[in-house]
Amino acid sequence: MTFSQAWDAGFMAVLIFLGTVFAWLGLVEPVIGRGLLSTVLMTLVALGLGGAFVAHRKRRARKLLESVR
Amino acid sequence: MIRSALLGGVAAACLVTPALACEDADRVPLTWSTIAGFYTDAMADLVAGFEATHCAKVNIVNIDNSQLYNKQVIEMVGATGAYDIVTLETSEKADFAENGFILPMTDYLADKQELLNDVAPVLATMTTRYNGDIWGLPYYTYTAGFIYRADLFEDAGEKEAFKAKYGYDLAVPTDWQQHRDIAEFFTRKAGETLKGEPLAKDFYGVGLMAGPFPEIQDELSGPIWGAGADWLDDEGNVQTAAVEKALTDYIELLKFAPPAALTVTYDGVMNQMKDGQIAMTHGFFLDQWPNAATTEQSVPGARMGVAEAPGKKAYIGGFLLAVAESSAHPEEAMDFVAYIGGPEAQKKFAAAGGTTTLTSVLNDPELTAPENRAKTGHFGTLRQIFQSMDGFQSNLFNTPYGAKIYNTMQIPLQSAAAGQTTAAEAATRLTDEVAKICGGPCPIAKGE
Amino acid sequence: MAATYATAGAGRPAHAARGGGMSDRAFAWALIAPAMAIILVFALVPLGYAVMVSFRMADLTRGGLREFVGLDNYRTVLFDQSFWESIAVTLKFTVAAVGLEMILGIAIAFLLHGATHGKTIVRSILILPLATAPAVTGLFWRNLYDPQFGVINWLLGSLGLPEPNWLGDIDIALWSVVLFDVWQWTPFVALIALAGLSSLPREPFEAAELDGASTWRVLRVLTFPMLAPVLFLVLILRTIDSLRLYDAVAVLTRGGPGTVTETMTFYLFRTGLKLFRMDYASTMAIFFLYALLVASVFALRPLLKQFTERAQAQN
Amino acid sequence: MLQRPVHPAFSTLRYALILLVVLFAAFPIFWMILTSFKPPGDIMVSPPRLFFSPTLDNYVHAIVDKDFLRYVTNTLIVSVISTVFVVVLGSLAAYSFARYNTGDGHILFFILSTKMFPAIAVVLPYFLIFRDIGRTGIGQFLQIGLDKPGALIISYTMFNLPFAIWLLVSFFQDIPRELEDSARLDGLSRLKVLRKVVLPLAAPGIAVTAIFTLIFCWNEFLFAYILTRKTWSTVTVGVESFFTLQGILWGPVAAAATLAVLPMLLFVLAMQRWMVRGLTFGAVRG
Repeated sequence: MTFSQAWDAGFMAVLIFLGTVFAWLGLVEPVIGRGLLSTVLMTLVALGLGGAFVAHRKRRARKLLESVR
Repeated sequence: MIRSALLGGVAAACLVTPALACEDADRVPLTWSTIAGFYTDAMADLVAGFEATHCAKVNIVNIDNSQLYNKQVIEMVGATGAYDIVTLETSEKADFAENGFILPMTDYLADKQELLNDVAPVLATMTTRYNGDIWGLPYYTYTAGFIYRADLFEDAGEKEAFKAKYGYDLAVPTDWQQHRDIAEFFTRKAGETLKGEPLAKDFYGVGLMAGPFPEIQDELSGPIWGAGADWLDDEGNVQTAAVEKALTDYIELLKFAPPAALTVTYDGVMNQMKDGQIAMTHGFFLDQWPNAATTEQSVPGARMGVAEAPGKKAYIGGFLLAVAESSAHPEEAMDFVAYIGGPEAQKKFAAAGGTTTLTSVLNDPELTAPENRAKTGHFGTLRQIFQSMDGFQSNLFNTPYGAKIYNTMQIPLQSAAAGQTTAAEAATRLTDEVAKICGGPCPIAKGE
Repeated sequence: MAATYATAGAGRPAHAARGGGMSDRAFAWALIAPAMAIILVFALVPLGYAVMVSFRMADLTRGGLREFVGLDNYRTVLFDQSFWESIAVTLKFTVAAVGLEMILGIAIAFLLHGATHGKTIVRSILILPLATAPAVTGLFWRNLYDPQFGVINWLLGSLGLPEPNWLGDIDIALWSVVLFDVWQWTPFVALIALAGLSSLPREPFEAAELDGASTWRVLRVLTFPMLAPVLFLVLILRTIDSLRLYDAVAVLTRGGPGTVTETMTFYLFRTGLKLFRMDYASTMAIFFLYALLVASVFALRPLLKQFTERAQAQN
Repeated sequence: MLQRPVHPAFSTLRYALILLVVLFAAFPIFWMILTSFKPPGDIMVSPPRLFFSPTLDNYVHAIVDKDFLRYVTNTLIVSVISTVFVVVLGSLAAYSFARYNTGDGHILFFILSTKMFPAIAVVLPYFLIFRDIGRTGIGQFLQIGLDKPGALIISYTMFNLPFAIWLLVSFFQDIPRELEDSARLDGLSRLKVLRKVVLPLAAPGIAVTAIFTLIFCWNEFLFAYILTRKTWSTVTVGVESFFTLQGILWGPVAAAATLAVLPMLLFVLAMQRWMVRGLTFGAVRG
């Protein structure tokens, strides 16, 4: 995975992380109420989604590498 | 003619004082931030008068009225020392004082009691006092009254038609119901007659300042205070019902105003008056009298009248001169404030058409002589207003959030006037906005 | 940004032949250093300041920067009705203004392209609206739009057409601002499109003409694809500027009547510089930046891909 | 493009439409210039007057009383210097992106994203930064404090670099690589190649970028309003001195606006030739 691909995946992951946080504040929190629990949950979900995206990008890059070789 | 005679007199007084031993090099630089284009020639005279008797050099920075507040706050917050003397609207005094942006002048003015007493008491409390201190001197009052086309009100034909339609005599309205009737009566399409002559273009009963400017709440203050209510009650909450009532009547009145009412402020109403399109104003700033009086030249047969606003209650206040906390020369700045707010400068200012805040100048026989009617015709009415509104106070001017409320009120009020929301929705929206600004009920510190 | 551009694994052909690859890379980075120095300092410092302020309570007229409040500012702004209303106004304005400007601009470009003489005079007149500052001419348009004293209504009146209250009527106030923006920026699009048109090589068109292709087919197959990069760049620039619209609204309508023409940046200005709630203003700015970043990750993908591929092809 | 013989009626329609476009673009400016010669009595009247006795009072008021020419010179100085900075720094950076794909598109994206942050949220930090710089020794020496030209020049350079770089990258990429390679083979250093071969070829494109950068600097309002007070206010801020308690003095505003348009117009007309060749950058490629 070249630096450029890593940077790209990282940037998109940050956008996804922030997107989940904002969505959570706007949509989920009015439902389940504020508090430490909801904040921790929110961070976990956001990190999870971001991490999943980076992993997806890593797999795709490796698959592309094999096909080229 | 009047100005030169007066200036001669004042100049003579200047020469009498010992020539000031002060080279230009060591003149103290003072910067005064004030409203753009405000009687610029009179300002030059006032500043020259001060520089003749004080070892200072005053640099005037002109700022557009709608930007004055935020530009001055930025410089105060940055403590840049850019402005030594600032010009504050009545609602901004508490805000600047509370944040320590301006210096109290209580001690400085302690030995100048006669100067303080010369300012009309109601104006003094409203513009200078906050939290037990005195924060400067007012030098220009925009107190509101009522300006109308006297020739229309005294026309026999119109009086007869009015009496037939409404059952009482056409005269200067003493309450807002009469004001509404007169507005309806004089609204006519092109082709109908006015004073017997056919109208070339539509004519409207009243000129309203319903544009996206803070002046819309100045107009609404008259009916609200007249009904014994206020924008904020003593606990600091918006009196929603009173606001809704005043807004409903205002929207009703808009039917008798030119369509441009929704885009203009005081200068637009004056243009309409000078172009012969409106019969009268709502509660309107009397300092615009010299501007309104020119209608007698631009509209044939027109004669302008001035009176107290219906219900003897209208927007009242003045521009306060205060000394910035970050000023490098507070002492000289306070001298400047005392000079500009003092009789000598105020007399010169009144002669140039400015509306003075000192009762002595308001009563000055020479100034208020009939031949100066074009410039000082409104002084008599001003004296009446200061009497009838004596002791009046509005909570809007006694809360540190006054400036911010004043800068947001126009949005919900104008939404209702423009028909975007109903009067009730606008009143509730205003209540929510004020609660958000103050973070709950607004703290009110009585003026004394 | 979008998909990765460097083809994975292929890497760049070594071009050590040209006096050491290392000095090429160093030269390339040295070239961008001065520009990046200014951009980094004067973009990241304010952004950092805004992010920091968005996590604290900050009212300039209530003690300035105060205590840490976590995500409260974000919650307040998310549930602020005026904020969402101003976003709706901004989107409505951008779609209308940019749409009209692109269509009219390209149409004018084609009109002028076919003209034989007088092109330079027309082109210099077209630059006139651009040469004037919105803060100055916008003020003058307020005079033109005046229902009583304005020229536009006088012209309409003399033709018997209705005389609208341009800036006072809640239904058409926003379109009056759009009309001003279209007046000012359509020439910008037209001039760039015209230049693009006149720079297209002749041969493909002559060939197409020989085998009798219809004008419409030539347009679809030849002209537009070749013009696409230039027009796309103009579209992106106009969209970003329209979303940040402030001058025209501040001068023409000040957000009025009511909040009908209150765009996002005007509401942000009112919050930041009239109420001095820098915390809410910074939070809104961050939301605005975030939305634009997400949109441009997709919107800029084709243009960036073209730039990087052409840069690599030539290495 | 298509040189097919065109039906005469069709071409008269074309010129009619062009006339309509020209009228739409020019009328407001024409009316503004007309108003700048109107005496006060003829301006705010209904119906608007086309015929009146012209007067130069408005220009006298703008130039003498309100010292408007100083605002025009301030704006000219700030705009021209900023444009020079933008073009120089922008061209270097754009060449690097166009030729060496520095940062593989990511830096280019970051540069454009700096334009996406609303100026209002940035203006207060800038105000505080320039206040502090202005208080330092170098700040005073380089005139970078508040109400000093340096503050505006840096802000305008910052705000126009992104647009300039993106525009210049497409111009540079239209210059065929072979010209550069042959020059390199003749032994020219990279910098010489850039200066001797690339820049002259891209000159028309650079001219276009310069014109639009100058226009954007000339029209800017918010930064000029916040970062300057009086000595260095620009045209867009100077217009404020025509707002009076009697309302807006439309005559002097029109005169000031006309004075503000002239330098820009002369500059653009002069650069017209470059603009045409610049925007037809493809000619080299054809």
